[in-house]
Formats: sequence, C-alpha cells, structure tokens
Amino acid sequence: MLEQAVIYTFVALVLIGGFMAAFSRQILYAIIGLGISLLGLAGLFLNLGSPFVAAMQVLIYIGGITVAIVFAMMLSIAMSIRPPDPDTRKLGFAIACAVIFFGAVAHLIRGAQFQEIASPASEKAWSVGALGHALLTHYNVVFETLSLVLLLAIIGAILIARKAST
Amino acid sequence: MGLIKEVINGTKTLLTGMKVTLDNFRKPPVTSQYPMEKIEMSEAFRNVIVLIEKEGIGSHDCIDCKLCERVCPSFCIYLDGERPEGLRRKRSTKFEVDFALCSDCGLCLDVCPTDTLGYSKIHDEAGYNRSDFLYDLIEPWADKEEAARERLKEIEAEQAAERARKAAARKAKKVKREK
Amino acid sequence: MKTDVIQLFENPYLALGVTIAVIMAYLSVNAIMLIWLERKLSARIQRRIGPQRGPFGLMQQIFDMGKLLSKELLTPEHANKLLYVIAPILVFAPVVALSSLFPITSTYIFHDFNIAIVLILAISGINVIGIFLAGWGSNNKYALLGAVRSVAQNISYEIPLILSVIPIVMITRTMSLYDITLAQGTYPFVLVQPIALIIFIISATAETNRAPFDIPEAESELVAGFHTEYSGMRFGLFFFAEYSNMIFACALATVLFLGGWRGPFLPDAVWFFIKVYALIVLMMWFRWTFPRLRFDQLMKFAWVVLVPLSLINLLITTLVLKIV
Amino acid sequence: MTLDSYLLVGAALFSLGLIGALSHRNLIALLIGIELMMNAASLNLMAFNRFVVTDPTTGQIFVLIIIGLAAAEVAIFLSIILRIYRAYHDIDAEKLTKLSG
Amino acid sequence: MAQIELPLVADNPKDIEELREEIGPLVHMDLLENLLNHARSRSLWPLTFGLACCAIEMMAAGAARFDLDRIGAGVFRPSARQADVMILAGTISRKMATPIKTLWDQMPSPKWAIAMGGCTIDGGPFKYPGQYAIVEGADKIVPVDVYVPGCPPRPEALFAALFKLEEKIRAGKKFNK
Amino acid sequence: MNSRFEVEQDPKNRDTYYLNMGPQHPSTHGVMRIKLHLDGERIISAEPIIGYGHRAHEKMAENRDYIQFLPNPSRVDYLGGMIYNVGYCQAVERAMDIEVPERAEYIRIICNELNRISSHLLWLGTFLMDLGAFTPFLYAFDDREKILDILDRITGSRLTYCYARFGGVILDIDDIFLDNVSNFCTYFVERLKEYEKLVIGNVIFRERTIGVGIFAPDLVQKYAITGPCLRAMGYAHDVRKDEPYGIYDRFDFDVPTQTEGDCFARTLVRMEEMRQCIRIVEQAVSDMPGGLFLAARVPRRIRPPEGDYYFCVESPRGNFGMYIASDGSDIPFRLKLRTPSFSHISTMPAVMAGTMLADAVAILGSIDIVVPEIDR
Amino acid sequence: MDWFSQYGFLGALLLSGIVLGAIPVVLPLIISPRARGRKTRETYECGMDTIGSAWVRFDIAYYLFALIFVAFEVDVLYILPIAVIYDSGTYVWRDFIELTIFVGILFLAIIYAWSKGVLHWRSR
Amino acid sequence: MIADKLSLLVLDATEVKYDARGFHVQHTASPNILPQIADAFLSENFHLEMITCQDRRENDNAFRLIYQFNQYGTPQRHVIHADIVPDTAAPSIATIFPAADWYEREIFDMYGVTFDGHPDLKRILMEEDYFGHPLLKDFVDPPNPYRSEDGAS
Ligand code: SF4
Ligand code: SF4
Ligand code: SF4
Repeated sequence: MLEQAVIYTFVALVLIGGFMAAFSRQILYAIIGLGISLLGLAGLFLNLGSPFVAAMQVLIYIGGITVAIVFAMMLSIAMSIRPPDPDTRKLGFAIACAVIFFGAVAHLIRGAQFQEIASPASEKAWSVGALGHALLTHYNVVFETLSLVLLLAIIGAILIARKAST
Repeated sequence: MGLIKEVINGTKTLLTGMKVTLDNFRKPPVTSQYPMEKIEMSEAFRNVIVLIEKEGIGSHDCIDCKLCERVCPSFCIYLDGERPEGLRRKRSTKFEVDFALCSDCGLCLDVCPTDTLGYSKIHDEAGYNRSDFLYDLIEPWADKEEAARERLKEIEAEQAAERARKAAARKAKKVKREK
Repeated sequence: MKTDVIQLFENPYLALGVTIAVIMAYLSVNAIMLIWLERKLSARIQRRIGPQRGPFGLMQQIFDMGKLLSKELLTPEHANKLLYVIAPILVFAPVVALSSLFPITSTYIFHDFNIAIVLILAISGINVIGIFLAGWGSNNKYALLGAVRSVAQNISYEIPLILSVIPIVMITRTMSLYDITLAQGTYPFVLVQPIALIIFIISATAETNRAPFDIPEAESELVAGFHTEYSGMRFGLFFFAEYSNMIFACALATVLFLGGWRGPFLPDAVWFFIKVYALIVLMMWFRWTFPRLRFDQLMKFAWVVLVPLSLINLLITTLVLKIV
Repeated sequence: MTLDSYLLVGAALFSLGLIGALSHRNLIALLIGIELMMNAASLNLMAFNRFVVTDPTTGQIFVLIIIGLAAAEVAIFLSIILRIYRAYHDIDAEKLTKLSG
Repeated sequence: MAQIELPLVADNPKDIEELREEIGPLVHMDLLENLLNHARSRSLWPLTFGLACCAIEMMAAGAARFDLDRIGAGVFRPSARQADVMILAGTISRKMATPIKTLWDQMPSPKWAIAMGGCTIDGGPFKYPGQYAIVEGADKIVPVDVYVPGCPPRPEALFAALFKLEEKIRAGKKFNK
Repeated sequence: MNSRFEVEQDPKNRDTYYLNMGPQHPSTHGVMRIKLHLDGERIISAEPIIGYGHRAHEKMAENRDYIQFLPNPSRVDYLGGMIYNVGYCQAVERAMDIEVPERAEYIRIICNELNRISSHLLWLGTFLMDLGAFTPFLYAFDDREKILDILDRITGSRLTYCYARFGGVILDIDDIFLDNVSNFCTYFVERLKEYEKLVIGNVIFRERTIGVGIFAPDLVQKYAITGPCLRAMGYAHDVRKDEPYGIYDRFDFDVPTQTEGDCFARTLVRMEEMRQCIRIVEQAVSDMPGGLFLAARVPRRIRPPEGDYYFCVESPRGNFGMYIASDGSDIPFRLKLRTPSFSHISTMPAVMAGTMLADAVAILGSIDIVVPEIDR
Repeated sequence: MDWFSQYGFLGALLLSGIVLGAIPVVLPLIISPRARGRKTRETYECGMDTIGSAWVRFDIAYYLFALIFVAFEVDVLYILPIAVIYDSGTYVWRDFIELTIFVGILFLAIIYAWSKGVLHWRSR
Repeated sequence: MIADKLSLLVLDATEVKYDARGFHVQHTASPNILPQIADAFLSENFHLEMITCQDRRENDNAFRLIYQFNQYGTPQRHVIHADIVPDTAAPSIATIFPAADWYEREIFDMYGVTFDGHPDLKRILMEEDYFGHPLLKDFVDPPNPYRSEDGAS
C-alpha cells in the first residue's frame, strides 16, 4: 500500500520534473526540473531492483551532469535571468510532435505482448559484483571503449573550450 | 620528480607549523580575566583627568588660571572660579571635564602652574548616555572646600609673611649696599 | 551478530520515530560539543581561555543557539525567495539520513546497506546543490562567487575521495561499511593504505569546506561566502550542517581506515567515537594552523597532486593484491 | 506497477524531452530535453531488464553505459556551448542560424 | 553654497528613536522573552568593522590577552546579516555615514550598537570649530545603546560596555537608563 | 524581476562585473573601498575609493597652535603613533632650533623602535588573517601586548601616544623600564624564530605570496614608493640611514632588502626589520645616558620663523613627511602630512590589474595600510 | 528484505531531515522581532549599493573543471563494481590488466589536461 | 645634471639650509612650465614626493602649488613653488608622474584648483556631491545634521 504510494510519488516526480524541464522558461528552473525528474527516476530504478544504478544515477546525473549544466547556464547569465519571449508557434509544434509520438508509442505498448518472466532473478544476480563480473567478461570491450570515449570527451571538451577561450 | 620533492618539502613545513601550534597549546593561556582580575594601571596611565590633593592644603589647588582650558586641544574643560574673600588666589568653583571629548594628551597637566591635575585610574567606564561622561572634578572635594580655604588663608598668610620678610631682607640688603 | 534497529521494534513507525529522535539528539549534542571543542581548542592553541559561560563554557553554545533561534530572518528583496528559503533546508536534509548509515557498534546498526559507500557519496551530494542554490538564490555577488567556488571545490575533491576509497573496496570486496569494519579484524587498513588515508582526510577537509580549504566562505575575500545573506537560524542550519558533515567525513575515515568500532577493552561505540573525535581534532588543528590556499592553487592541488597520487596508489594496490 | 506502465512513463518522459528540445531557443534547454529523452530510454531499459530479460546485469550495464555516454555527450556539448557563447555572446539557437547563414 | 544632501540621516533625535523601534514578535510571552533575552545577552556577535584607532583596541580586546570569546562576543561576523551588535570603533567620517546606516539597516533585529571611543560619542578629539569631515556622534546615524569613552578606551572598557549592554538586554522592556 | 536588473551591464562587456570591496570588508583594514572590475576571478581594474576615514587633520592644524596639534599626529597613523608623535616634535624642534637632551633622544629611539615592532607585528597578524590563518594573528597580538605594556608604563597610553614634547619627552624612564625592554628583546628574538617557522616556512604561505603583487620596477620612481615596499624591491633606502634624524646615525643597523618585490619579499623585509629594531633598541639601552629628559629651556610660544619646513621620518609604512608652512604666528599656515600609504594605495590600479580576487586581498594586506593615514 | 523496507527507511530519514530543517526556519518568524530600516532588504555588499546585477558570470576556468569532472567521475565510478570483485579468484590476471588499462586511460586524461594547462587556471 | 636642466626652466632657485628647512633647493616657477620641470626630474631619476597647495589668496591673491621632488639614496630635495591665479587651471603632471594623479585630485578636492590634462579629475576625500572646498581659508561648514548643535567653544 505505502509502497505503491511511494512508487506513484516517484512517477509523479519524474513527470512533474519533466514538465518543469520542458516548459519552464527560466533555465535554472528547467535544470531543477531535470534534477527532480532524475531523482524520481532513481527511485524507480530502486524499485526496479537496482539500488546501485539508482545511486549512480544520483551521483553522476545529479551530482555531475546537472552541476555542469548549471555552470553552463551561468555563462549566459543574462538569458537565464530574463527568459526569452515565448515562441508559441514553436511550442505548439513541439507539443504536437510530442503528443503524436506519445500516442503512437502508447498504442504500440498497448498492442504489444511482452513475455514477462515469472519471478525476478536471484538477489545475487542483481548485486554489484555481478555487474563487475559482467563488465570484466562479457562487456569488457565496452568497458574499455567507454573509458576511451570519456578520454576523448575530455580531450575534445578541453580542445574546444580552450580554443574558445583564447 | 620536482613535484614529489615539492610535496614532501611542503608537508615538512606544514608539520613544523603544526608543531609550533602544538607547543603553544601546551603553554598556559595569557588571558587576564577582566572582571575578576584587573590589570594594575601604571603610574603614567592616562584617563580622565582629576584634581589631585596638594600637600598641606587637604584639597586640590586649582586657582582657576584657565591655562588648561586654553591649551586643551579638545576644548573639553569648562572652568569657572571666584576669588574668595581674604584670599590672594582664586578658587575654581566649577571644573567640568567632558571625557568623551578628551584626547588623553596630557597638555593640561603640562601647563598647570600648581600641578594639581592628575589622571584618574578608572579604566573601564561605559554608560548608557552620551552625557554620562561629563565629570565634575570639584564635587569630590566639595566638603573639604571650606577647610581648604581656611588652610589656604593660613598658608597665604604665611607666604605673605615670608614675602614680607624677604622683602624686608632685600630692602635691608639694598640699604646696606647703598651704604 | 548485527541487528537492525528496525527489527527491535514491532512497529516500523515507532522505529523510525525513535531513530530520528536518537539521531537528532546526538547531532544536536554533537554540534554543540564540536563547536565548544573548536572554540576551546582554538583558544588553547592561541593561548586564550575561550568561552566561559556555564561550566567549562558549555552553555555558550546553547546561548548561541537560543539567540540564533530568535533572530529575525531577513529575506533580501531581490533574492529568489523560493530558492533562498529552501537552500539551508536542503543543506541540512541529508544530515539525518547520513548518520544512520554508519555502523557504530558491532551489534546494533540502523541498517547495513551493501552499497553503503555509494549511498553516502550520493546523499552527501545533496549538500552541494543546497550550497549552490543558497548562493544563487541570495542574489549577492559574494554569495554567488562563494557558491560557485564551493561547488567547483566539492566536485574536484570528490574524485580523489572516491579514488582513495576504492582500494579499500578492493581489499575487502564489499561496499558495506559493516563488512569493511569486520574485515579489519587483525589490523586497521591505515597500515596498508596510509596514502589513501591521507588523501581521504585532505579531500574530506575540502569537502566539508574546512580550513585550509575554506575558500567558499573565505572571510577575507568573500565576506562570508555563500551564506553572506543568511541570518539567524538559516545561517545556523549551515553551521549545523558543517559540523555534522565533519562528523560524517571523520566517521567514514574511521570505518574505512581505522577499524571502526574495533579496539581492545572499551565498548565498541566508545572506540568508534574516540577515533572519530581524534580525527576531528586533527582537522581542527589544521584549521587553526594554516593559511588558506588561493582558489586556483586549491584546484590545482586536487587535480595535479591528489588525483594522480590516488591513481598511483590504486594501481599499486591492484598490483600488490594480485601478487600477494 | 507493470511493465506497461513503466513503458508509458518512459514514453511520457520522452515526449516531454521532445517538447523541451524542440520548443526552446536556448541551447541549454535543448540539452536538457536530450537528457530527458536519454533517461526515458534508461527507464525503458531497466523496466525490460526487470520484467523480460533473464540475466539482469544486461539492462543495468546498458543503463550505466547510457549514463557514461550522457556524461561524455554533456562534456562535448557544453564545451561547444562555451565556444559558441564566446564567439557570439549568445546561446540562442535561432540567432545562431542567422549568424551562420 | 548649496545645502548638503544628506540622504540617510535622521534629521532629529525623534527620527532616530523611531528607527530604533522594531516590530515586535508575533507571539509575545514574557517568560520566553526573558529566556531569549538571556541567550541574546550572552551571545553578542559583533560585526567585523573598524573605523579608526579604536578598532585596534577592539581587535586587541578580541585577542589573546583580553579574549572577547570568554563572554561569547568573540565571534566576529563579517557579514551584517549575522551580526548582533555593531561596535562603532573610531571616527565616523561623513562619507562613511551612509554605509554605516546601510549596514545598520541590514542587520537583523534584535540588534544593538556600541559607540566606542570619544569620536563616536560626540566627535571626541576631532570636534572643533572648522571641522567639516566627521559625524559628531554615532547617535546621529544609528541608535546607540552603550557609550564607551576614552581615546582609545582600553579593552577593559569595551568589556565593561558589553556587560552594560548585557544588563540592558536582560532587563528588556523594563530597562530605563 | 526588479527593474534594477533590467539595467544591462555594458552590452559589449557582459562578461564582466563590478564588485565593491569595502568600505566594511574584513580585509580592507578599516574603511577603504576598492571598486573591482572583475572578469570571473580576474581583476581587470581596481579603483581604490578613499576618504571614508577622512578626519581633516590638516584643517585642524590650521585652526590650532603647534602645541595643540600634538595629540593629532599619533592619530594619523595609530599603529606607528609614537613615531609620528616624535616626528612631529622633531619637525618643530628643527624649525625652531630647539636643543633636545641626549637622554630624551635615546628614550625616543627606544620608544620609536618598540613602536615599529608593534606596528609590524600587527601587520603580520592582519596580513596572515587576510590569508586565512587566524592563529598567528593572536600570537602577534600577544607579543604586541607585551610591547604595549612596556610603553604603557611610561607613556600612559596604549595606542595614541602623546609622549614626546617639544624638547624631549614628558616622563622620565626608570630602570624597570630598561629591564623590561631588554627582557623583551631577548624574548622577542626567540619568538621571531617561531614566527618564521610558523609563517615564512609554511608552504601554503609561500604559495600565496611568492610572485604575487609585484610592483613593476618603473612604478617605484613614478609613484614614490617608500618603506618596506621599496626595500622589498632592492632599494636600500631608509630615512634613518639616508638622512638620519634624531640620533639614528649613532646606531649600527642594517637596512634589509630583497629584490623580488612581491608579497613574500615584503614579509621577509619586515621580519628582518623587526630584528634590526631589536638591535637598535639593545644599543640604545646599553648606551642610555643620564641627564634631563626634557630640555630646560623650551620657548613658551612655539613660533617657527616664516618659511617652509619639511621633515621626514621613517614610519613603519614608509616615508612620513611633514610639510609645515609657517607665517611666523603660532598657528601653522599650512601643515601637510605626506603619508606613505597614500602613495602605495594609488599604485593599486597598476598592481592589482590582472591578478586574482584572492591576490587583491594578499596585496592589500602585504603593503600594510592604515586607512586614516591615507585619508588623514 | 525487499527494497522498500531497506530504502524506505532511509528515504523516511531524508524526508524527516527536510521537515526538521524546516522547523528552525519557521520558528523565528513567530518569536523574533523585525527591524524596519530603509535598506534592510537591500543586497548586502559591504555597506554599498550593488553595482549591476548580482548574477555575475564567473570564471571560465571553473567551467573547464566541471567538464573534466563530469567525465572523470563516471570513469571513477565504473571502477567500483570491478573493485568489488577484484582478486576474488575468478580471474588470474584479467581483472588486473583490464583495470590497469582503464586507469591508464584515466591517467592519460589527467596528463592531457595538465599539458594543456587547464589545471593551471589560465582563464583567458 | 638636474641643476642645469632646471636653470633653464625655473624663474628663481635658492639654495636653502638643509639642516633647518629639510630640503635643499627651493625654486619658483611659473605654472605652465610644470610639465617640463617634471620631465626633467623624471629623466634624472627623481621621484615626486608630494604635491600640495596653499591658499594665499589673502596675501598674494594666488594659490601656491608646491611640488617636492627627491631622490632615493642621497637625498636631494627640490621644492617648486608655482603660484596660480584663482580660477585658472594649472597643467597636470599626472601623465608624467602617475603619483601626481591622486595629489592633484586631492588639491582639487580641498582647494578647488583644477588641473588641465588630468585623466580623471574628481573628488577624492569628500563625497562626489560635496559642495565646497574645505581647506580654503574662508570655508565654513554650514549647520548640518551631522554636527552637534551645542557646538564646543
Ligand atoms: S588631557 Fe588633553 S584633551 Fe584631555 S583635558 Fe587635558 S588637555 Fe584636554
Ligand atoms: S591649569 Fe591647573 S590651576 Fe590652572 S585652571 Fe587648570 S587645573 Fe586649575
Ligand atoms: S576616540 Fe581617539 S582613539 Fe578612538 S578613534 Fe577617536 S581619536 Fe582614535
């Protein structure tokens, strides 16, 4: 009962945050919305059985990515304080797109029949250790590639940003 | 490598610093706990001026010469005096000091011909009103004033006698020399 | 062996209530004691006496609390009111949850999470957001600069902090704080990971914005940093959170490196707190000895010294673990 | 909650992200929209992972990878924003097209 | 010669009195108020703020020899928002009057002011015919609670002033000079 | 949003902003204000705005006679009050050609140098507090109290001395005083080592000060920098050596110099200067002659002959000069105080530009300003 | 134990933190007096009026640090799941090699950033 | 040598007794050649010790500007007196000796003497909107709320 309520709270957080992020014209509020949404999402991850991923979500997304975005926002202070005038045409177009997309997907989901497994895998399979094993064996290429990608991201970011600053 | 050396050296200096603070930690505090223990004020300590007792008079000896009032750079002395009957010198009847204005310079002490000014040893006054610091210096002496005047009369009489004697002596000398 | 506190009670709500009460009582006493300790310690280092109200000056903090509680709460006209108001609450919020995560004794703990380390890191991240919102919300240049510095500093020192924790996780193969403490049966990990401990302490000092890393609230430049505009109890909450965070940082160091509650003769909890407070005294000692670094030097220190050092430490650990 | 409802939430989040990405002129808002969409994808992955897949590590690792990619993307994207800002002192997407065109 | 524009000064003592007035708390209980007054009186955090020579004596009072921290007043807060008592230590120049007024306004109530040194009481050594640069008395710009005479007052005098202020705070509304 | 924020900052320069440092700011040492134009953390330009401590000393001088001006100089620079007080007396003595007894000269030297140490100590404390170290501040104050106790015993004041008079000093010293002084000297030499360990050696302190706030070499001549700031740039200029006043030519002391001209060099110079002060004091104590402490024959009215006079002393902050224009009456026609910090602060725009916000604090702290001395 | 009883407790504590934090900032509204001055609610800036907007643009260098951080933190956190199973006997040298490569790449990032002088705070 | 350079510029130079007066040479110059004089001093490694002013309107109907130059090392103080007629501007030497910048602002603030070619001549010690020039001999501070009414003496 309470559990259900909490899950719905998380869903609500996700959606409210999403709304804030999508519709607020002040960038800071949009970022806060993003943060709230991500928090709700982390809750849902928890519910889906993976506290580790949930914690990572909080640590990286909220602690890292939103912070970086906030810093980016502060570059353009003037804009973030005074929101630009609403562009109703564009907004209407975006909403139309989104509604169409959502309708289609909802329809698909309704129609589709997923083979749900009866009971979730054992606790051990969900553990962090399992993740580690998987990263080392099955996904080791992905693992190393990811680090390379991040290295490239750092290099790229520095290159671009430094060029910009000189 | 230079970096590592730097880090090690830096750590060393930090540890020396911590040792210094530790050494001081072990020493006793130097605090003097004000309301409980009061620091003795030195002889020269300057605060609001007071009239001090002159030997032989039993009271102050301010003759209202107004020198201090005139020299005071802060204009904080307000004087008034009268010449009591039977006295050669004047006596001040009002001697107010606005300590809030005083700059503790001591010039008034320098000029006082009778050396009757001194410093009080109060060092911790505070008040709720800005007019709290207008001190009346005569007041503590008020009850002794009468006696002092009497004594002064005697002293002046003595002095007059002395002067007269000296004058007589001088005259005598003069007369002698003339002879 | 270990018992969750929740299981002691029939009713989970009662358990919750008792937990909150215990934690808040502890934290309040702790904050008061720590401020007292800090003031007395600094006084001794500086050869003063320090607060004297009440026995040993203990009442001083209570007076301070009372005063802060009855101070007017000013909300600047141009501040972003919502953010301004919620920021101190946000900074304060994680405090209660965080303190439930540490295994203080070997028998009773609130709950032993198997990913406790990540949780601690994640929850303490809320702090940063609170500080940022405080700076942004108060619409004050000093506050904003302080907040930006604080965020930059926090994120920079988070990396060496995590990197210094990883070797321990490697050695013990767990992220549960209880199990990590158990693993230090024969010797505390400070003996095998001294460098990690040093890096951890330094990073933790920086994470809690303590001198010599107190640049976000550097008095001499930024007046009072991110809480420049905060008065009364709102400021008090920042204060409270700072001292509580100190406890958490030192408690984590204790658990990871100093063997947590382990120790001869004395009861578990006593050992735990002895170690924690010893570390805190060390941090205070730092504070009252050193000048503060300039901000760029601070960042440089994190990235140029601490991160490579902790990476090297990590590599060595991996190698040694493999060989041994 | 069932798989369907998770998927619906994911779809809704994706739509919101779409709106955010399409309707704003600010590049940062665009980024926020994209992030929302990526998270919608993660949610779907996790949901499938929980309800459909037998080996639960797969979905989690995919989510982790998404997080990592998002971080890389954000880093690059933000540095581009910085660059643009430096060049034009503005991060208005529309004005940019005018400037470049 | 044009008249000087004096933007922030109360033109007469009545205005100062008015400015001193605070809007009382919503809930007023005597017992609570008394307790709070006790707490307030023992935890007076001064504003880090020195005007001239007297400020050095104020610093000396905070230093090891006298140690303001003993009576709970050693926490010098640099931000006006967190300070309780403004120690006006030194000569207030006319140029400084406006900032002081602003700072005073920006302190959250309840707040108090101590005028330390002759200069802040009524101009002290700098009050003389022809003076054009100073404010002759801090009470022309902020409501002062306690005055400390001296040039400069010894740190003990500042202590005495703080004790006086404590008395005043503890007496609360009943206080009369 | 409030209309105040509608005002765009300079549209071409939206990246930069202005920040008020002061007048009430923990690191401006009183009431100075520096308007900083910042780009992020970097200072584009700095504009000191002074006058918040203006007390009209010069106007006062024109309204009172030479004697009544006596309490003022020590309030111009209250940290070096004794030096200013003595300096003023010496200026008038030279103008009037008043003989000063030997003993008085020696007493003045001792008091001057002790006062210089106390000023430097206070500087050390506040400078380190600006850099974030609180403890040395209290140590410095503690030692300063020791000096103040010694001076308090004979001068009666702790800060704003009015001890020197035309033709000598107001009170004679006694053996206890001399004992106290020599005890202090032995104590302080040891104590200085401790400071050096705590401060000079400290790597954080070095990081914060080395290479920070360098006065460009051409600033020296153009701005007339004096005092420790000048000596930190390699000029061995010291009024006590170059144009000895009083009896400074009888003492053997060095003028410490450094060449870098940064905050660290200034610190070193001042530390060494304290040591030299001790040397002078020790010599003075051992040579102390007997005799009068106040000239027997001082003219009752102080009336320097008509003309201009200039007298320069070495204050803890640099050359303090008194320009006295007399019209033959006992009220100065014009008395101009040339204060060193005034020159130093006017270099701030040149020195601070391009440094970081935190450096501004270090620079301000290291040049050792006393606000009423700038504003007079 | 399912997730709810585990993390629900923690969540409840977090929530209680917010509630407890709210109390002390509401209480003073009732028991504290209020000042009325002409500038009480103005922005504090050392007693002067602020010049321009207070939402200033900060140094670009912070920004670079934030960028590096984002990428770096992900990297570092990836090590965690591996650390948990490191040297658990399943692998002989494989985990060591992979981890070393991973950390090595991380090192490269630092070295690159260093060589580019990003860490030396040259904001212009 | 400085003496040679100056002899071309100044109206009158008198050696004064250093022991009594504290400076070595006193010159009188006409104000409009001040920049050349400053140039000469700059090229000879002198620094500008101070500038000040006297209100001599009663005696000579002039403001006397006093410039003082000195050298590091062996002191050699030169004092330049330049009388300017009230309400005329003196040339600024702030571009030659930046130190003069603030001194000239101070003189402007206190005496109302203006300087031609000064980069930013505004008040320095008093508020920007102050009304008078306080060091003038005939300056009176009008009654204002900052003064005590009781007025000492
Ligand atoms: S000490 Fe100085 S200021 Fe005070 S009353 Fe005497 S002369 Fe006046
Ligand atoms: S100078 Fe001395 S005698 Fe003369 S009025 Fe003053 S106190 Fe009295
Ligand atoms: S009262 Fe005296 S010591 Fe205090 S500021 Fe005024 S002149 Fe200076």
